[in-house]
Amino acid sequence: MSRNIFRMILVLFFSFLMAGAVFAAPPVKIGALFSVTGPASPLGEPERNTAEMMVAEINKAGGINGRQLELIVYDTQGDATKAVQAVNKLIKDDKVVAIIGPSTTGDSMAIIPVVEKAAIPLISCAAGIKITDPVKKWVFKTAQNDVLAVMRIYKNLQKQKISRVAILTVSDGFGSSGREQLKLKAKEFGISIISDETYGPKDTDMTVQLTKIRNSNAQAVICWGTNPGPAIVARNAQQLGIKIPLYMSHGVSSRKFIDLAGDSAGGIMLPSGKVIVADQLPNSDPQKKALMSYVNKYRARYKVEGDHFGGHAWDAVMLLKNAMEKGGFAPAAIRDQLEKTKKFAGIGGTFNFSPQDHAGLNIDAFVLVKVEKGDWKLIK
Amino acid sequence: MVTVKKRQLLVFFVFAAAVLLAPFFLKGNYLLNVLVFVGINTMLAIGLNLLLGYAGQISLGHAAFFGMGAYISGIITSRFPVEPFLIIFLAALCVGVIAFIIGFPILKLKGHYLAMATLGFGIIMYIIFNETVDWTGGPSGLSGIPNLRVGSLVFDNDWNNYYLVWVFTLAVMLLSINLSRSRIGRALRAIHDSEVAARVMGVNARILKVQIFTVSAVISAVAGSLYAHVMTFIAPASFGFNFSVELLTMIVIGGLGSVYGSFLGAAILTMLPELLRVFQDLDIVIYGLMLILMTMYMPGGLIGGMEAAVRFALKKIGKGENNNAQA
Amino acid sequence: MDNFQQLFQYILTGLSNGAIYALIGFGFAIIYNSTGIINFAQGEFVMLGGMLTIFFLSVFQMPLVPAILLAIVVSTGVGILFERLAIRPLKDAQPFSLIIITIGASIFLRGAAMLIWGKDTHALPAFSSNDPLYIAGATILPQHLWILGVTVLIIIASRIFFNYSVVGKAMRACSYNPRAAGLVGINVKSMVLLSFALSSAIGSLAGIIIAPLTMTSYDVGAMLGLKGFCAVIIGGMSSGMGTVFGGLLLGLLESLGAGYISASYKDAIAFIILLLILFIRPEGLFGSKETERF
Amino acid sequence: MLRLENITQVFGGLTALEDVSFSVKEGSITGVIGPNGAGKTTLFNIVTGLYTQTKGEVFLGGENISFLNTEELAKLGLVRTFQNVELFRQMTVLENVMIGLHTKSASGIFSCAFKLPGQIREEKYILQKSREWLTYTGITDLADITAGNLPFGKGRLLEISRALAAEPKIILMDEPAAGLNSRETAELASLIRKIKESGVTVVLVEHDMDLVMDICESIVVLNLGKKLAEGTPRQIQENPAVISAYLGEG
Repeated sequence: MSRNIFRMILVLFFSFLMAGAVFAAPPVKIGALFSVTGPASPLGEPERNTAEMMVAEINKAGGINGRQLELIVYDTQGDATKAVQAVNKLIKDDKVVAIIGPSTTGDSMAIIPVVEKAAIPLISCAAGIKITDPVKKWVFKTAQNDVLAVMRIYKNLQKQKISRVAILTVSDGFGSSGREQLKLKAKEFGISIISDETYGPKDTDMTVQLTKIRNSNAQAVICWGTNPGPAIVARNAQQLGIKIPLYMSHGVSSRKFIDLAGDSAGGIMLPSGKVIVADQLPNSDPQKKALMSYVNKYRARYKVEGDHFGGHAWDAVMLLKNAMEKGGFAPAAIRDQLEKTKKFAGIGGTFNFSPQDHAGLNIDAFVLVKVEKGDWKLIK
Repeated sequence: MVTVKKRQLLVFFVFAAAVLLAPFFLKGNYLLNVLVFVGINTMLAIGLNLLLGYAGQISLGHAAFFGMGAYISGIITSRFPVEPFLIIFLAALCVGVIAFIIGFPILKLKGHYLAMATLGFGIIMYIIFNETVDWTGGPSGLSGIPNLRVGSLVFDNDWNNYYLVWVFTLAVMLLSINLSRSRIGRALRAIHDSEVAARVMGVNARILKVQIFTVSAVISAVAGSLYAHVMTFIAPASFGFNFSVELLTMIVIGGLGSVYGSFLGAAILTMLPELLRVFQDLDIVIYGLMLILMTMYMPGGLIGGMEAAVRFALKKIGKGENNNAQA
Repeated sequence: MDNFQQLFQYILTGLSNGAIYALIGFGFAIIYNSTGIINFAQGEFVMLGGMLTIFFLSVFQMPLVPAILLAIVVSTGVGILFERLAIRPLKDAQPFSLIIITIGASIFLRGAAMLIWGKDTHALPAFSSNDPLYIAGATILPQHLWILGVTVLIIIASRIFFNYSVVGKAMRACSYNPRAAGLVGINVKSMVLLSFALSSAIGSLAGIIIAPLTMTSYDVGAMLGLKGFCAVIIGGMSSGMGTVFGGLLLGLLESLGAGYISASYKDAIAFIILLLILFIRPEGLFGSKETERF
Repeated sequence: MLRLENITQVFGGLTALEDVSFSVKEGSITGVIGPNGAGKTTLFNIVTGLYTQTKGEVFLGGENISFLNTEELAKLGLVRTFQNVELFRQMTVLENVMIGLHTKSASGIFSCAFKLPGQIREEKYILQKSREWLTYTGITDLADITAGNLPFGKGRLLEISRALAAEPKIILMDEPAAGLNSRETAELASLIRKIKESGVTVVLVEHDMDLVMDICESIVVLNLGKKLAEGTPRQIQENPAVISAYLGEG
């Protein structure tokens, strides 16, 4: 009871402050950590671009409750040490009220102890399930848990009565997390993994692994990685004449994959955020509006297609915006508001946070898409 | 000679005092956190400098020893309740034994071949960190490493960690300065200049190189162990070839064969992202250019350049003091 | 499918990858043999070849062949610049300064490529058709034949060059004894320059012909460079044919290792072989033993 | 003191030394001479353990040292100097001589790093002894100069001082007079005599015939890898085979 009163006073205080000094108020600082360079740069770059775009847009529209935002972006280079240094600077030097990013699960895990201790809300853009499982007080995430993608594929396999699969995962954070979930969930869907192969993130030829898989009597192949590996896998599979269905992960759900894989991409299926098939969605889809706006704005500003990685940053910024509009700019208030977020239709899905769930998405966050005639096709 | 010794001691005590007092001026500042990492990197740079700067033996795989220290510490303490601090010595011991064994075949090689062999070793260790998922947590890292503690004192904030790391770093610095000023230090430099002549004078170059390689690996392992407990999270990306090159850059920029140079290089490179933030993605280019230009035009590193400047200034003033300030 | 077919596929894959390593390794060997330098930036020329070709293809809309030729010319120019600006000014350089400088150059080139062309991966169209060829049940792409063909061609050309042309012989003389070579009137400096030019040209050519298969991006050079390096060490620095055998052997061992032991440790296998060779026979499997000089 | 028996060295297909035997008397100065390519330096490299001979054995004071390492030989009291002067160029003159005392001290890495009392005592001893040796060869005033900056002649002296600091029983000098002017050569001659008088056996390879004839008590002549002659300076000067070898060389 007293807490509520306190919060009300706080809110009143802030609104008073802002009403009184719209022009004098310094901008609210938001921190962002993305791996703009380094091996995870295909994730970090669109994320940074999106975040910058969104903040600029919010400011242009008059800021939040009259206050401008200031986005401070640091590059983690995908290195835990640099991430920790950067997050410390954000918190202690820049005195940000909330942080979005990092791009990778590793970087997120590295900075979680720091933000937890400093009591600053963090909205991670990485997919690893362990970021919010178990739930940590100050940590939220926008990237769909990879387990949801796994379930989406497995459901489709079930429907086609396929039970023997081969998996081929990249040996980096993304792939190893996917591999773990693939193995974990297999039994639940009555699927047996009869071949478990990996490849290195810089490998340039996967024929050997695929030859092994071809000889393994599997009914489908699931490949888990980010560009360019899966494109090479697609080409090698075509070269080897592998006829069984090939599934990829949401790690390659961008235009780039089709460009790289060329005609060997045809027929490949993958779970994806809805962003790449935004225009094929029915108008009734709650996310459609957000998706179309993101896709159009991103293309207009950066001259390339936005992808779902950028979408994670979009969601993070918008979630923050909503929380700040409702609760003001104090870190604790932002956190509390974030946790109350319900039915927020973003790019990655419709978020419903709760004290028990800081990931907020369910399997509907993913759709299954197929490559047809050099473009994505939504499978219903 | 005596005065040189005394002056060295004085320099070290002034440095140590500055290090130990610094936190009082930086309370609550994020720089304190950066300085924790400067300490760890200084230790690593000194370790590599003993090998490269003194004995003249290159290593492109030193991040592996750092990683081994970190993983031994991290894996054991996150699974078993081990006596704190004991784990640091355990990690150092394990890595020391391994370094000693592989040191014999590796240090038989010279120059480019040595560089390649150490690089190969580093990559193999990186692959092991990455692929033994059940132990190391694989590419997404190992979390839940406990902080070190003594009684009720837990090293879980910048202030405590700063002192934890810097006590070790200062100890390593002092021991290295001692070593460099001893018969062993001279013998190492002799091997650097002319291995044949050193052997003719009775220096057992083979054993000595392996010994200093081991010492260097042990220092790296201690740094790794501290790093694991400070971070409470480790991932293979921090121990790859890139980091080995970063260490090399530290001592090239700071000063080969100089303890304070190691510190200077570590400090600069640790804070480099800060300094280069204005340039955004440009930092990798600047980093490469720095490596080339420093090697070409300032082989003594910044410390060498500063010493030369001081000597020049002293000469100008007319003191003309003879010094061979090589610490 | 039977086990023999599987084995045959591994061998075919191994050999075609091995040819790539050999070609890259060849660039290392040329510089090493005329200067004693191991150029850690060699992999970046492989990257430059691929990226430049794509750049000329997409930005200037050039046809494939002129784009390739121009890419080789530009990369060679970069190699020459590198030698003139960073290697030649050094006098009495110790091995580790050269190692550091070439590492610095590799970081610099990679960074510059990232700034200029961005971080995306690109694929070059295949030179000829993309339909796999079947050999005894195993498959291979026409591009693999291109790689094998170019490798063989380069070997033959370099044999002729080093054994029969005056300039080639002069380069070899420099590698044996630069001072003596200088005394008999060979311009050692231009030979060093030439070796950098040649090796960057071969490196970029390698980068171009593999780009349709492996794709290319600003950071593709590092690992390929290292593999090429393993190939030369295994085969022996001093022997041209040794490099080729070294590359093929490495490719084979890698693909058999990935096939029968573990794909996760494929790269580890390459480097363990590297270490073993360095420990047991540092002159390489096919190299001749040099007398150690004091 | 030093005895070589049937030393043969083959490099690839090339025989550098063939069946060379001779011995050096304790406390003597012995010269090894011969035209270029006669195998003199190779012989030194074999004796000092830098090369391993294809065949034959080397004895030092009755002990077979054929397969001992260079550094072990230094401990036994066998040191050498080099034709091209191998100094530790980045170290000071004093430090160079201090390296000479490496075999006279024993502190390991551990006691050096922790400055144990034994090490401090040893360090004092090394410093004091090194200064004495600089005085002995007369280059005390150069003590703090970096060795790489020394003029050639002084470098030669430093190399000898460093070798002497190891308190050897026998010292092998590879062309000590090469590159010296006549005054320096004369000084060198008297230094070598002084060394001999202190009880150290000296073996030198030298081209300067005047010097060799002046100071050596016994001379070994090598030609094309074989021993051509052995004897006192007078005997050698009168040996027809030696004369023809030298004349034949022009």
